[in-house]
Amino acid sequence: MKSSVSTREMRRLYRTMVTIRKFETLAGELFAAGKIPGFIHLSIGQEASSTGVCSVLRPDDYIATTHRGHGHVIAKGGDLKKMIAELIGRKTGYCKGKGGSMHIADFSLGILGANGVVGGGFPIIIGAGLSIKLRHTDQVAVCFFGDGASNRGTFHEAMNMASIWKLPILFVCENNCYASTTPTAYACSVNNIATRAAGYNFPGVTVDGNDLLAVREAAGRAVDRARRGEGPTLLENKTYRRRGHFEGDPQKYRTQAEVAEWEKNDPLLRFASVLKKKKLLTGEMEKEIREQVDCELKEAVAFAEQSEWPNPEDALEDMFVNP
Amino acid sequence: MKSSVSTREMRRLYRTMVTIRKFETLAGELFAAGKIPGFIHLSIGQEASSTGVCSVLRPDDYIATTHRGHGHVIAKGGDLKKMIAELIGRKTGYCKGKGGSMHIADFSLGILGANGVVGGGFPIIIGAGLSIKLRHTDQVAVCFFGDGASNRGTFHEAMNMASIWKLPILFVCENNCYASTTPTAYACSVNNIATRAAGYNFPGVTVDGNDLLAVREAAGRAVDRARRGEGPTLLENKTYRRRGHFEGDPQKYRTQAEVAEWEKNDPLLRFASVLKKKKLLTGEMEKEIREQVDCELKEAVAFAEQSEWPNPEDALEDMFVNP
Amino acid sequence: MTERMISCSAAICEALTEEMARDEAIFIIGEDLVAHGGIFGQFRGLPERFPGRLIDTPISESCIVGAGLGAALTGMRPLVDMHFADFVTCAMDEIVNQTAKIRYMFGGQVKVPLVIWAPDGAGLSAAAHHSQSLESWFVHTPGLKVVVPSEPADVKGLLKAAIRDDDPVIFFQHKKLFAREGPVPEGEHIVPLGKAAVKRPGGSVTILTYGSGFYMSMEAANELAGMGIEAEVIDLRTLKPLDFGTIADSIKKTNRAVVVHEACLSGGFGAEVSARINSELFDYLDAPVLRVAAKDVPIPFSPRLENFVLPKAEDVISAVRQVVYR
Amino acid sequence: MTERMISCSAAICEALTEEMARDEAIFIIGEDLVAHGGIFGQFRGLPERFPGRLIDTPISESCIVGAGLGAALTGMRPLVDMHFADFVTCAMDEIVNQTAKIRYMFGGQVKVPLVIWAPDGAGLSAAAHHSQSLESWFVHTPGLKVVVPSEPADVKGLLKAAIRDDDPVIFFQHKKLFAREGPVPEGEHIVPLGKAAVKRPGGSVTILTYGSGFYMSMEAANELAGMGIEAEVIDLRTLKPLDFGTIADSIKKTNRAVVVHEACLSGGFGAEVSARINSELFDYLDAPVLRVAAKDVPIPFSPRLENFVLPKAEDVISAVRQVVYR
Ligand SMILES: Cc1ncc(C[n+]2csc(CCOP(=O)(O)OP(=O)(O)O)c2C)c(N)n1
Ligand SMILES: Cc1ncc(C[n+]2csc(CCOP(=O)(O)OP(=O)(O)O)c2C)c(N)n1
Ligand SMILES: [Mg+2]
Ligand SMILES: [Mg+2]
Repeated sequence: MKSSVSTREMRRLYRTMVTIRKFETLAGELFAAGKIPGFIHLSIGQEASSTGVCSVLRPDDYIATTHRGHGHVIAKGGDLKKMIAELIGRKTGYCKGKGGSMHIADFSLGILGANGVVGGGFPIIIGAGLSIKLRHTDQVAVCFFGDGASNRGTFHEAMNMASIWKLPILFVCENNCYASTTPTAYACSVNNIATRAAGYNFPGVTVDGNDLLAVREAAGRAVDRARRGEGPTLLENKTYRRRGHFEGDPQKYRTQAEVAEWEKNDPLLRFASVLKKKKLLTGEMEKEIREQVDCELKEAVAFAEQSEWPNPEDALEDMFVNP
Repeated sequence: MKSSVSTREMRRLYRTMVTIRKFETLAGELFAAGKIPGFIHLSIGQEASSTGVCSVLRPDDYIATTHRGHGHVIAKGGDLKKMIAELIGRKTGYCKGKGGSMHIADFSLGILGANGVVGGGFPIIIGAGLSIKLRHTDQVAVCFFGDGASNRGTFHEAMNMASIWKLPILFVCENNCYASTTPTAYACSVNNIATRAAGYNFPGVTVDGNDLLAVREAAGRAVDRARRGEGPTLLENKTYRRRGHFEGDPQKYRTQAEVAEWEKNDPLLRFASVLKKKKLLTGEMEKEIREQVDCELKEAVAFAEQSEWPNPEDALEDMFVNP
Repeated sequence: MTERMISCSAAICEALTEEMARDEAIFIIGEDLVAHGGIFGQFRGLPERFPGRLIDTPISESCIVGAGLGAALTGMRPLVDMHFADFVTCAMDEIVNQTAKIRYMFGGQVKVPLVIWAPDGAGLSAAAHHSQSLESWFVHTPGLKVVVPSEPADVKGLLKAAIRDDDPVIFFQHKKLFAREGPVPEGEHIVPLGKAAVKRPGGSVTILTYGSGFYMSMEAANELAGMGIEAEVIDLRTLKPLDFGTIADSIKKTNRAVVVHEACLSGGFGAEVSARINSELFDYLDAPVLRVAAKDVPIPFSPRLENFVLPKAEDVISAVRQVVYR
Repeated sequence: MTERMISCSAAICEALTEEMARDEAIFIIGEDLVAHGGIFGQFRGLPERFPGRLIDTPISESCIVGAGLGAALTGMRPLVDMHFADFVTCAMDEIVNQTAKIRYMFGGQVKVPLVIWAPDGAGLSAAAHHSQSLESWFVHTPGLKVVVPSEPADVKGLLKAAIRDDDPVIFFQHKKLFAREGPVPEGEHIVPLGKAAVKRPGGSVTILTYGSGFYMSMEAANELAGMGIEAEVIDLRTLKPLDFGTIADSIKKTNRAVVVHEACLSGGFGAEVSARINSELFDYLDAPVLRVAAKDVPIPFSPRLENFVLPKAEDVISAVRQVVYR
């Protein structure tokens, strides 16, 4: 993976970030309008992490994601139509309406699934990494997780196993300062979660998670290392969750000033300004990208809303291959 | 806790080690003679760890121990009679015959129990530590565990929690080179398990676990720290399991030469020679200690063997305080 | 005692306020308790009223339960909040191999006054990881008491009893019922563990239920009354120890029974109830014991699917009509 | 096919040798497999025969199951060794919330060809943490198939079927039965999942059992025959999906049934079997369905206590005599 990025690629990255931002904003609106049942967790403010990491992956690489996983799915190439359809519970959704926001997967894209269990992805990614090794391919497996998840026992078991078997795994911690209402500084014994790699004898790297190119570069190095068979890396992207933990979160655990402060550190604005400085993005282009994305999302919503609901009896299907 | 040790205390320490060694040897013999049902795990070769750590504890301090826990129980003041009676399944045993070797506890001595689940002690010790804090006492809680246990998720959760709440806990890893058939060097991603403390922001210390005074000193410092409210320590005692994992273990995973090598590094011989050099122990005294211990153990066996078996219906008792 | 209409949430708070004021050894531990009074607001007001006695934790379920257990073994009386009942899976060893077995395994040396409080149940489109009803596993775990209240008064009375009990209690509460109101006595109101309640007398059939099943059973019973079928609705409240006496008295009168719960059918608690009725009351039965339960699939997300999977009053009605042969 | 007398352990090995030779995607993962061929020697010879395909792990049960699951999702066909069934508690989330639900939750996108192999059962004075029989929990977990063989031929045939199955199977084998011998066909011998076997025909009563319960049931049946009571012994073998057809055929003939298992009574699989019989075959029953099971306590250590807690042939005999009213 070269860290130099072509102009086209640069714009593609920006477009991905815009897509995620707009998707999440739309999801928030659909939720507020009562169109999305259950609860949803948005990743607004964290787009550089999902986009940067997935930008260095191949289609046949694996990712495991979380309850806050829309961005990862989009960055790995997920189909917006199927995503929205799933969010609103239609038969044409990724999981035929059985999963919802917290359970989206696309095995054809190597997306091994979002997870309703915090830290639930660690054990699964070990299996994916081991399978790559046993099948002698040069795929890579990425596990996204939050700062909160880094305190679950599964984190530790996975780090140790990945290390002793030198599995081609990239552990990506999206440290967004909170786990639900709980500040990372309270619940986590170290300032930088990447420090924990020291307990497993492989590299741990902390980067500015709102800096797309920094994330991309660090992820690129880790993925190269993994592909070369040199084992895992723990990458910590320092970022911030700008929306509530879930839509509707009263957020008494933080001030509006804190949120406003982080709004200034917006990963999209930051990358756009880099691009503009390098003259790779003009106001015109930006407008075009935004319009294209809006259009795509509009189509996706139209597709989803026109899709049929699952039949009640469909609930009995998809249990077993051989019932 | 002063690290200087009085003459009497020195001899007491030696006596404890002898007691553990002889108790374990006897247990092996009773097992071979078919008198102990089930399976037992002996700690021969690891006496400096149990003795050294418990020597700095007060009667009201807590310990959680493991499947290989006889030594810890003895060092914390356990009653040999009740131990043997439990091992051979009698009503007068510590647990009325319900527990056996793997489940000995003495709550009056702060022994919160051995555990059949590897890593099962970590969560419990957190509760003990938290309770100390909530009750504002200056007790300390010690969790003994093996190198193998250090790879369980519970290790990680406990280390993090102990750190963020600065709990008065001493985590004692008895790194005896194997977890059952599995070499530590294979299963554990770091050479020194104490390294892992770095991931939790508190001290990790590795000592020669067959050097009684080294263990005692390191444990003493950690316990003082904990009592002062400065939080946990991870202490790794490097030692060796000289017997099979369980009695009857075919031990194909190691050579006799390796075992023989470690026999030279015997913690009892080493401490005896220190004492002799300092003229604190004579051959005469040593003989006396051995005879005393033999006598005590003989009495314990007699007590146990003369004790009645539990009645079958006793199996229905001790379930609930309020059935 | 004065009764007022309050919600299940308010009943939790009232029980805990009274108990925590009474006994300093009680504390509450779990994720996200302080900022919002628990994720369902179920502990609202308590963090302010009892500073330092609600303890937020990292996301470390094994050690959350362990923290409660170890504290219970050393003189405290903790209540552990599981956040969602689904996450008992992340602390199963601590619940099953440690909490449940410690007293017995160690020959009765120690008591374990621990309450594990777990919000369970479906109906909120929360999908497969946030909707389960897992009480049956714990009925099959010797050493635990299992409580599943439905109405606010029982929530208060059983929670107080559970907290005062010296044995470990796992206490499930349906998360869709937090806002449900009912009359609740003020002050010292204790519902003893192990006692079922006949909540609607009737002579035609016995409906045995608990938790959310209670409400669908009452709805069904009211409708059945219109058909001249008088169902006796028994709210079991405590599943272990089970008040089989109350069950037997009713069935000896009605000679037929339907068991209703939200957990999925196979291996659910309805099986245990049915099996005991069969073996102990066979001669009194004029009809098979039927079970009304969720279908044997994980809980799906989309409302239509979820609704199809969950049991409903109409299922209770049709089961009852089958056993009364009408 | 030639049959020879071999042990349950040898049957495991034979099944795995044949399957691993046939399909490169199969591997075995767990603690302490290589040095001694598993802690019960159950995989003896396999590490040498299939180098690199038995993988020793750290003591990390969550990730051991996860390693199997993630590999199953990405093209492999793993068998995970749980070491002792008691430690499913340390991987309960991976088994219940992940393995069992993934196919369904994701709308059938993926198959999960994973076998979770777990040695269970008591009788060896191994005490409360090494003696449990936990199959009932998994029957109550939609998404899993549950297999509990007794005789060596079934061990071989069911293990081969489980490995070839594209769905997750949890496979319990009683650790006291590893040395038990029986006739086993050489080569391709498959016992399909979901089929019970009538192992002893009889007209007086139906005994429904599995695992270690099978042996006590046969012992009881032989003794009962001496009293002129001919028990039909059905080895259920697969608990989920359950072969209710075979159960029904037998009960329609005998009109009475006893369910026998080693797991403790309350909430055990016997409850499910009894409840289904009650609801579906009520009119055929001439006597209550009785359950023979362990008492509701953790397994105690001392042999006399353990022996008292576990069910025995004499308990089966007395239950049968009760239902045949003799
Ligand atoms: C095992 C488990 N415990 C608790 C929860 C409830 N829960 C869902 S998200 C969340 C916070 C997760 O924090 P983090 O890992 O930092 O991810 P973030 O939400 O910040 O992206 C919690 C506690 C859960 N889903 N799973
Ligand atoms: C959770 C769990 N997994 C596996 C086992 C089986 N087992 C018992 S002891 C042991 C090895 C433990 O190794 P270590 O922690 O190093 O302690 P040691 O035996 O060396 O003292 C294993 C795998 C168990 N008891 N509990
Ligand atoms: Mg976070
Ligand atoms: Mg060890």
